[in-house]
Amino acid sequence: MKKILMALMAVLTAFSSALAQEKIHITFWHAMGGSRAAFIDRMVQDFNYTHPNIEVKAQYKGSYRDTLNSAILAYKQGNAPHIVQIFEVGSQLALDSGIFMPFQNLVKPGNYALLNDFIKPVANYYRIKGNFNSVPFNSSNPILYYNKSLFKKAGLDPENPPKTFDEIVDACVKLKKAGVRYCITWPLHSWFVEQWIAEQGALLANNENGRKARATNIYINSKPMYRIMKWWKDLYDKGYYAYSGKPEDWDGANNLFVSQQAAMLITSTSDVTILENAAYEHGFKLGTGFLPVPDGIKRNGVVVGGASLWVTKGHPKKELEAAKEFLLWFTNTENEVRWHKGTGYFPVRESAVKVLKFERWFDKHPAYRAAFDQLLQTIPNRATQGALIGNFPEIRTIIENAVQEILAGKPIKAVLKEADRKADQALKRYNMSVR
Amino acid sequence: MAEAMITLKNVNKSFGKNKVLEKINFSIRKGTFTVILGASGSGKTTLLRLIAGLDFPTGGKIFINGKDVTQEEASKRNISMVFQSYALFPHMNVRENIVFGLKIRKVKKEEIEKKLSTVTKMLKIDNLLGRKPSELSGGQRQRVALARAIISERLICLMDEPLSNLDAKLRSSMRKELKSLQEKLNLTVIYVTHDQIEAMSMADEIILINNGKIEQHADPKTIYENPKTIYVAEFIGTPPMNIFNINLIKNSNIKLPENAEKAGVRPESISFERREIKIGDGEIVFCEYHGSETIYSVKVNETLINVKSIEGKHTIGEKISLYCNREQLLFFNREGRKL
Amino acid sequence: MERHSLYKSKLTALMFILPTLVILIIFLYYPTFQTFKMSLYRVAFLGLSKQFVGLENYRYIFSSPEYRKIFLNTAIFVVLSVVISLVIGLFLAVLANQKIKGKTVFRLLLIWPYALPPAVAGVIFLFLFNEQSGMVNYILKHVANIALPWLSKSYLAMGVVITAFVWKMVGYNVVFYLAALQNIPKDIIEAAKVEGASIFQTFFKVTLPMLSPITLFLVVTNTIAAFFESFTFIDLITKGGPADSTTVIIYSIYRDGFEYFKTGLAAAESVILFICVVILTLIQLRVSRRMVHYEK
Amino acid sequence: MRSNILKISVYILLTISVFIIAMPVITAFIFSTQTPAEIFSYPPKFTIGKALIENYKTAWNMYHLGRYILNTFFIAVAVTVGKIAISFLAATVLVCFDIPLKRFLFIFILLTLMMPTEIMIVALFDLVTKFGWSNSYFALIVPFLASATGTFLFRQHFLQISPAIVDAAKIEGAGPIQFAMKILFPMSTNVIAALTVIEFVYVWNQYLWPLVIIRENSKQMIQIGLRMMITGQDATNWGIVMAGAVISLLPALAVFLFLQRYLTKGLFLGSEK
Repeated sequence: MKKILMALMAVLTAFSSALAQEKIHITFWHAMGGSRAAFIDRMVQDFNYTHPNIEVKAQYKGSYRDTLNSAILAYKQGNAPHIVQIFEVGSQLALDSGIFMPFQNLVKPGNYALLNDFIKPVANYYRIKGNFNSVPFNSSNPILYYNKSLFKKAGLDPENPPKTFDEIVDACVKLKKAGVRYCITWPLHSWFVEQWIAEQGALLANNENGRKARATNIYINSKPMYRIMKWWKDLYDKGYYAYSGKPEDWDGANNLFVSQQAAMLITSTSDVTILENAAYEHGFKLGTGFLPVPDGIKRNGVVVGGASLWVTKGHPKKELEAAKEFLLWFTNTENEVRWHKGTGYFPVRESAVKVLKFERWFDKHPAYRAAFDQLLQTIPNRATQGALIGNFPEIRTIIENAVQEILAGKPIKAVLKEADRKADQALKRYNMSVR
Repeated sequence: MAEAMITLKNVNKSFGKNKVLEKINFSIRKGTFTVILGASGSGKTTLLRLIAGLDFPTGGKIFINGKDVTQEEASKRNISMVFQSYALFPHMNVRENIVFGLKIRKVKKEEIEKKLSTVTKMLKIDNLLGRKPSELSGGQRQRVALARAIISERLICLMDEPLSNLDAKLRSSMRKELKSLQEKLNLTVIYVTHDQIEAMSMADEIILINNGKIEQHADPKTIYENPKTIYVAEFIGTPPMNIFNINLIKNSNIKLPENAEKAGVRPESISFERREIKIGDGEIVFCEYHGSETIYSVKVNETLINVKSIEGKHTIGEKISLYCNREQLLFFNREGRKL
Repeated sequence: MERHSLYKSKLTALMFILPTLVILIIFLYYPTFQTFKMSLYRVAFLGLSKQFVGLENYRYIFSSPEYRKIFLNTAIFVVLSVVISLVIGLFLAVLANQKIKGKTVFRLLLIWPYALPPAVAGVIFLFLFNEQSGMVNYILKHVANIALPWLSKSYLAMGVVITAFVWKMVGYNVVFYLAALQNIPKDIIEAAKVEGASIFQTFFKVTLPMLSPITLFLVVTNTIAAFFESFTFIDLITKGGPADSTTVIIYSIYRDGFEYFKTGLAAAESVILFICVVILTLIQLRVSRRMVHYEK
Repeated sequence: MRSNILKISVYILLTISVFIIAMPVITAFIFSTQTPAEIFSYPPKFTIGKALIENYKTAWNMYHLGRYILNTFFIAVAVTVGKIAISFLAATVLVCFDIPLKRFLFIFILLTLMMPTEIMIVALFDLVTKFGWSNSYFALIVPFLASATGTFLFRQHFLQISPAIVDAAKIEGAGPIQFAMKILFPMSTNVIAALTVIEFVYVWNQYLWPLVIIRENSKQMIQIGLRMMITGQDATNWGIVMAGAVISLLPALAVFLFLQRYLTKGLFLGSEK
């Protein structure tokens, strides 16, 4: 009798463990390397632990460009990941590629509250034609970081960073005199150009930044653009601005700032944590301020940078459900707070902001505040909503090439005109191919 | 008369348009040592390869032991072969080289060992078994190649100029060894060479080929004394037989055969002293002193005649008369056939 | 030519050669053919949409200044890097071929970059040539008090990429040149010396001509490597910048094909590159036939 | 006297060259031992830093270089062995078999020298994708199994082997397969060793193809692993990246150093006995 019972027990355990192994596997590709990858891995582990029937596997796929490309290639290859992290300017491309499904379709209308909880500027960017196609996850915008210790040394007010282009130049004169090697740095990246365009209330593409209808014309040869380039080139020519020489080299800029060769750095809010730690390690005080803007214009605000999470088509319903469950968990209030504190990316939910305010987080960590205030003060309009352009990654390359040519000494107007032509032509070919 | 071991019937071989062998017919008896002799390019090696089954005739038939093997692969013909370059497998040591064939044929291990020890002792290479071919001298390689051929105990052994890569001294001792080995094992050997001394000293029979055709097939004595053609006469002997126009001796009072165009006489048969026939008066233009004999080149009219003599006293420039006996003269017709 | 006794079994022959043929047909001939075909289409997102456009892709490539610049970049990169890596390779091989002590060690230390992964070279160069924190500028600053904008000036960036490529390629060239030098019969060199030729005369009049077959071979292999292996260096060090001044054809193929998803355009570029390779190979065949008399 | 000066200058030149060639790797190694603060200290330090073990550990574990090395090693061995076997067999047919169209076959194989993978990458991507290999080692192995270089080298080598060897093997009763396996193959050790170096290094250094075709990180190859270390949005820790560079260099270098003396022997068959 005992034996039979034992056997029965054994069968039952085997059965239940077989059931337990019947997990739903979800793959999640992201572009967060290094310490952020570790952070994501920890969050995913927590999810897997609390959701025994779902197994999420997170994979780092390189840069944002690489990750998006990889996803499209994978879809074509028939093994697309369920969830992909895609940078903001990849949104139209992602839509055009036709390999993703609108996230909103996964959410029952009764749960729309979860979607309405996203803060305005973020929702503003990702809601395309009234639809949430993806779940905002890591949002950021550019802010000014500065080295308070060097500021003090140069006789500048360490609590009052420059706010405009001219103020930057003024600060540079003093910093240079004080023996700072370079005054300011930021990665040679089209993202900053896009931000400065938005700050001036200007558009980057026709058809209301591609929001009303598909964009067919890129505005590179424009006054706002000229303002940016002129200032940039002046800084560079005077030896105030430095970059590593490689486009989109985030590290290069960070390293210059961290090694105190440059007193100011313009980069993403998402680097707050990293830079705070680095400043501590290298023995200087870190300050943060708003993105400096051209003089004589009204500060219009920034475009929400960062990335959102997309769900690919063609998976069984069970897996889509699991993916949805993971995404809602991953971006829930608690995790948003955790993510913000761990990295510096914004909390994208109103509720998370409330929690942080309640905890007096920003008072205790002033470095995190600039980004947040800058976002909240942004005026919602077509300019700050950001452009939707199908081949935005390619347009970015064209803009970055133009900047490099300008810095190398070519006349700004001619370069912008040529870049404008190139961009329009590339967009025309792109639009033809997706039609 | 022993049975025919190998028979070729009307064998032809051509490479493209180039006819290498034409209408080859012969039989070889069991246990004989047959030498295929010929200048380079005469087709002798091709002939051997046809017998081996490494090439296949364009026409005709080949029989071994009464069986038609014309289209048989080499491995099915029950023969062994020794190559001019020895063709030892460079990556195998002596032992592996020798027993390679036996292993391929899956002979039992103990049997292989037994045979190996017999053969290597016989050839005195039992102390070299672990060495690679590159560590052996020419003579040792030769013995290994022989051992590889012998160990298979096949009755027919084909040899393609096996001694030509050895130095002169070693070559002559190997000749004797080869011959006695053949007799001891009662092998049927077909031996290809361009060296008439090898042929004369070892062969039971010589097949002399020229330009893809057999000139003469006979034992060495017949070949030497009774060459069928001028080609054979001139090929054999050092120096070769003197061939001159019949006019040279027309005035001698002897009866010449009808149609005779040329006459031939061996250098050792010519004498400086009066004999039945006077070949002519001449002048010594060259002499080669060999110790036991001297070879004089004598210019008679416009013809150069070699004389082999035990007398070494004559010198260059000396005027001298040449003679020979009637039975020492051979006569050939216009086509070079002996009359 | 010596005659071989051949095996006749057709079945075995087929069995032996079939794997090679099958793989070559499926993975080399067929895709090459497909590339030609694809170059006549406008393809978006790797075939998610596709439309026949004839020679439009080629017309676009040849009429666009951007692509003309890419061809020019490719030519500059290939010519400079091949010439430099061959000259340095030959120079080092001649040095290492002298009768000196410890030459085996020297040789090893000269040829090891043969095994150097281009990605490793790329990553290291990216780090070394960083304009502000790189080692090269650090040393320059100390020695000559200058710092060069290595990656933001077009010709300097091209120079960095070429240097990385040459570094990787030199080992390969030394291997071949050393072997070729050792194959030159000593008596020829000695004969030249006896005739009273100086070291330099001997080198230029005797050694160099004797090396022409291997040089030709190396020109072709180096050129093909420059066409294709350059991808790694450019992807890692410059990403084609600054302002597309280091974008070569293979990098453009990758970018158009797998980043911008203009598959048809990428295929057309591939066809153009393929034609270059074919022409090069044909030249090699012709010239090498004329030069055989230098070989033993 | 003059020759002495010459010799000394040869030594000096060689030493300088050797040093310049090794310089980047030495620098990489030094920085691979430093912490970020040490690396970006100004002026830089040229001594072994504090993070030697930590950097290598991080590169190996956190950046999964261990996994990539294992993958690449497996793929390199598979391609090298397969390629050598397959091209050996093809060359055997081209030299030792009597078959029609031999010359045509040889040219057919040789022509593929003009078709490197990179040139048809778009179409090959499509094809391999259709086979559904994008997440498997097959994609990195199968297309590379046949080789014109290998076939060509083996063929040249076989043509130098005395024809009598074939004859002898036939007389001894070896069939074509036995001949290939027991005679030809062991006689080709130089070519095999040379090809091992060439192919191993080739596979080890693969970059564009795995970048394009492989989606699953756990199947990725080492050089792409190295690439992923520097393309993130994070601040790169160059010490760890340099450690990664050193790690991804060593195996190919080891194989090369181990077999390099066969390289010239195998490539220059003409000088062989």
